[in-house]
Amino acid sequence: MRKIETTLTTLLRDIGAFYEAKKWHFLSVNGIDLGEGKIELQWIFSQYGVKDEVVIYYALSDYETPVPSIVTLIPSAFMGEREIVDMFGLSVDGAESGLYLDKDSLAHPLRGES
Amino acid sequence: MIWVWIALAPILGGLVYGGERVLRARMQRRQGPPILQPFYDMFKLLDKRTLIVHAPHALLAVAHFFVLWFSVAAIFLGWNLLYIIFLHLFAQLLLILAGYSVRSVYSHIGSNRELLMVVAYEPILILVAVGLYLVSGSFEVSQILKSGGYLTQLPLLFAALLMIVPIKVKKSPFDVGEAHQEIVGGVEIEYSGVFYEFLYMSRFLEYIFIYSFIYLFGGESHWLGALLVAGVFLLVNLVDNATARVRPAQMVKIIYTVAMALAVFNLAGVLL
Amino acid sequence: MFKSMLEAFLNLFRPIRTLKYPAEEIVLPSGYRGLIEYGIDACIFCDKCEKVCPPGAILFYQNEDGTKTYRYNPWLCIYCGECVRACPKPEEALWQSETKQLSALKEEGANEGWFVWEEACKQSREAYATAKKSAKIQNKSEE
Amino acid sequence: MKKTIQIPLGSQHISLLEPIRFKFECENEKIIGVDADVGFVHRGVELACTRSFEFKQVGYVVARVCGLCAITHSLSYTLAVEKLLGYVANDRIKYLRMLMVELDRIHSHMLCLAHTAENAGFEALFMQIMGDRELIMDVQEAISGNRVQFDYISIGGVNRDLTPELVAMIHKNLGVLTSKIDALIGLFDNNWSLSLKYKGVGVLRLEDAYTYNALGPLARAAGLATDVRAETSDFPYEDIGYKMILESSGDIHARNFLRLREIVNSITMCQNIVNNLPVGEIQEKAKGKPNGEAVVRVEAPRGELFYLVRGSGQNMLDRVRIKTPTFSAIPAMIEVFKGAEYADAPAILASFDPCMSCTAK
Repeated sequence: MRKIETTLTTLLRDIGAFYEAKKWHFLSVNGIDLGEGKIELQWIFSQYGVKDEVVIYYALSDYETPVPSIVTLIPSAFMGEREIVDMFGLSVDGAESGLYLDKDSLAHPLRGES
Repeated sequence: MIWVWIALAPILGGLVYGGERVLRARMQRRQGPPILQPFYDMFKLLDKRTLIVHAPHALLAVAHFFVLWFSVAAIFLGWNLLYIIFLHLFAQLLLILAGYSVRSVYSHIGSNRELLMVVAYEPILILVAVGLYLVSGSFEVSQILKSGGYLTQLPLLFAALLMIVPIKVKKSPFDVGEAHQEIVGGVEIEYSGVFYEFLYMSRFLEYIFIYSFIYLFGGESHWLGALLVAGVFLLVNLVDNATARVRPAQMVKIIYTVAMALAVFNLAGVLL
Repeated sequence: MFKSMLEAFLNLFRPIRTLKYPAEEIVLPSGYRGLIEYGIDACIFCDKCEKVCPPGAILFYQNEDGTKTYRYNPWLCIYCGECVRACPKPEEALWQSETKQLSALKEEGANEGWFVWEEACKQSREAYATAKKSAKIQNKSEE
Repeated sequence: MKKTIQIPLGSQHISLLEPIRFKFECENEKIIGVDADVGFVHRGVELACTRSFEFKQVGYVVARVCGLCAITHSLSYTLAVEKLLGYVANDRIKYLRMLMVELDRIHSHMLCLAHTAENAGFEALFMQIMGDRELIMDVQEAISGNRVQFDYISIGGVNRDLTPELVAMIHKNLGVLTSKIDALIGLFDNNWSLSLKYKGVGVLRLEDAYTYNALGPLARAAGLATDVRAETSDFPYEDIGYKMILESSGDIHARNFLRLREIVNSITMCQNIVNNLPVGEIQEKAKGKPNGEAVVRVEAPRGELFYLVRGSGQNMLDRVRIKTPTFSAIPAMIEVFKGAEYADAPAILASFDPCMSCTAK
């Protein structure tokens, strides 16, 4: 497992330079609540045919900052993005809410209790 | 006496249907329902609250049932075979109309498919009638049953008739009209309670209707007719348990290329 | 296709494979994970089973005299056996039998009754703790 | 007038075992647009894992995410926590865990095959496969003591050991199953109506598999060589005769065939495991509290299962991220549906082996 730090502003550039469809398998988008309104966002990749090669791009952010969408680079990322919209109440361009919760639900279950 | 049989026709069909369910269960090594299960189902349906979409929709099901019953009665009474086929077609059209009269997508697709089924099997039924006429010299069922030798003269036509039996009794590979996993029963979907029961019973009548065509091929010998019916019954169930459902377009294609060719070839042979 | 047809025909003469379940009992295999059973004589009331139980199906009621009462909800239990593995005296105090629990009846109060009991257990502990505390304070003040 | 009709498939539909809703935009019966809604059975397992249960209990909680692949869920979680505790299981534990996972794969694949047959309108085949599947269910029940929720794996080992009677039973049932699977391979290849229904239907092309990150049997049937069993070193899969199985055409037939061949491979693996079982303890103490972050990938029957566990040295974990196979397969699924006939949709859907209770967790 390798972890590479990035920021939300440079995310698209970083992943665009890194991702090749025939080499990397995009796993998922993940969010981890760090408490006090902070969140760690992760974009997780694994390599085809290589043992134990998992690469995690992560960025530290808060709940107000909109998250850029990587659907233009990786079309299958929309499911993961819709999930973090629901579970954390983030805003991701182009990702609708309502995957797991109701469309107009105000609850964001995985957000910290603060 | 014949009127008693006509009155009992749905019950007879129900027994055939129940027996078929048992047979199918045994072929799949299941316990299966008791043979009277269709009648238990009917009593259950009677207890249900009746919900209808709109009155014509419900009435069309009732009309479908009675017209079908009438056509089966016509067979029992020994009427003209062509009348019987067109009466049956009329019953089918009532059902298709019922399917189109509601807004459910499944019902519409079901009606589309019923139409395709009618298009597929109706020419074969007519050709069967023509074939029986060519051999016996009459379209009357009572006259047809008085002569014999159909099987020897019309073997390919009989094979063509065999191919459309699964369409009529809604069995694999041609159960496209019902297709539970795709369109959830097709035209039946918007019915409930008593009105569904009419559709349920008309299924029993379909059994009587199509198997009496098989019986006609026995001619004057009742034993041969009964044997044919039993054999076809077993064969249809065996095929049902050995095939998947084909697409509607494929069904029409298969019937038109294979069954139609068999029938026409046979008729040409008889004529020449 | 013809092979499947032959198979279907032969199936007519083979025994059926489905079970007549409600009419006939199912034969459970040996080693079936069944009810958790409790032997009060060997129990040392360490509460370990209560702590590890994932669904919280084992609860101890704290009596005022310091003893505890064991209570077990077979309908909440997931039969994982964690409690037996955690028990310092397995086979004597707590063990897993091979009997199957039947479904709960309404009178048995599998849900509502248990909620009441959960609440009672919680309160009994709090009451016991405060009683102990006040007794301590009293002891101290007496000294 | 509107040219298209909208056909819903689900949320309650005969061809689906679980609640998922597809809305097909159709021209006559040809599908041109798809919309999927998967969140009907969201239960908040991820939240429960971090708020309501201690890390030792979470293994039993995540097993309840799914009934069919319960064992892979508890295995992935247990592996992740063991990584955080710095504990490495001995070979016997590893082998026993692999045995259960492979048995699970066999029965899950058989369920999928049966379900695909049923959705293609072939009831008798459904009954036949489901009946044969009981052989494996019996073995699993005898090993773990329960039929569906095995609760076999716990942190630091497995809960039960194999006895000689069990070994004999495994050999007997797997032997019977091998002949049945051989017959099934012939049937799936030769049956006329099945080939009409399966061959060339629901094709996922290789480029699409790469673009939409297909995984598991779906990707391997399209020719994309990805299998977590070959991409992780948590288990010695090479030692017990694992082979990666690939098909190339990517249609329903290829997916069915791939599953059948994987079953054959899994049977061989199970036999090898039972024959070469190392000696050792089945339960060891894994002490400490989880601290740090660990990722675990396990090949579940439906594809890659991903767990990310983060703890901070306390009894409660900070985050348990579950990424289930079907969740990642949905973009590829939607792509396959476009251009297919509605009449084929149930069979295509079943051939993906979707697991909605996993997806919505």
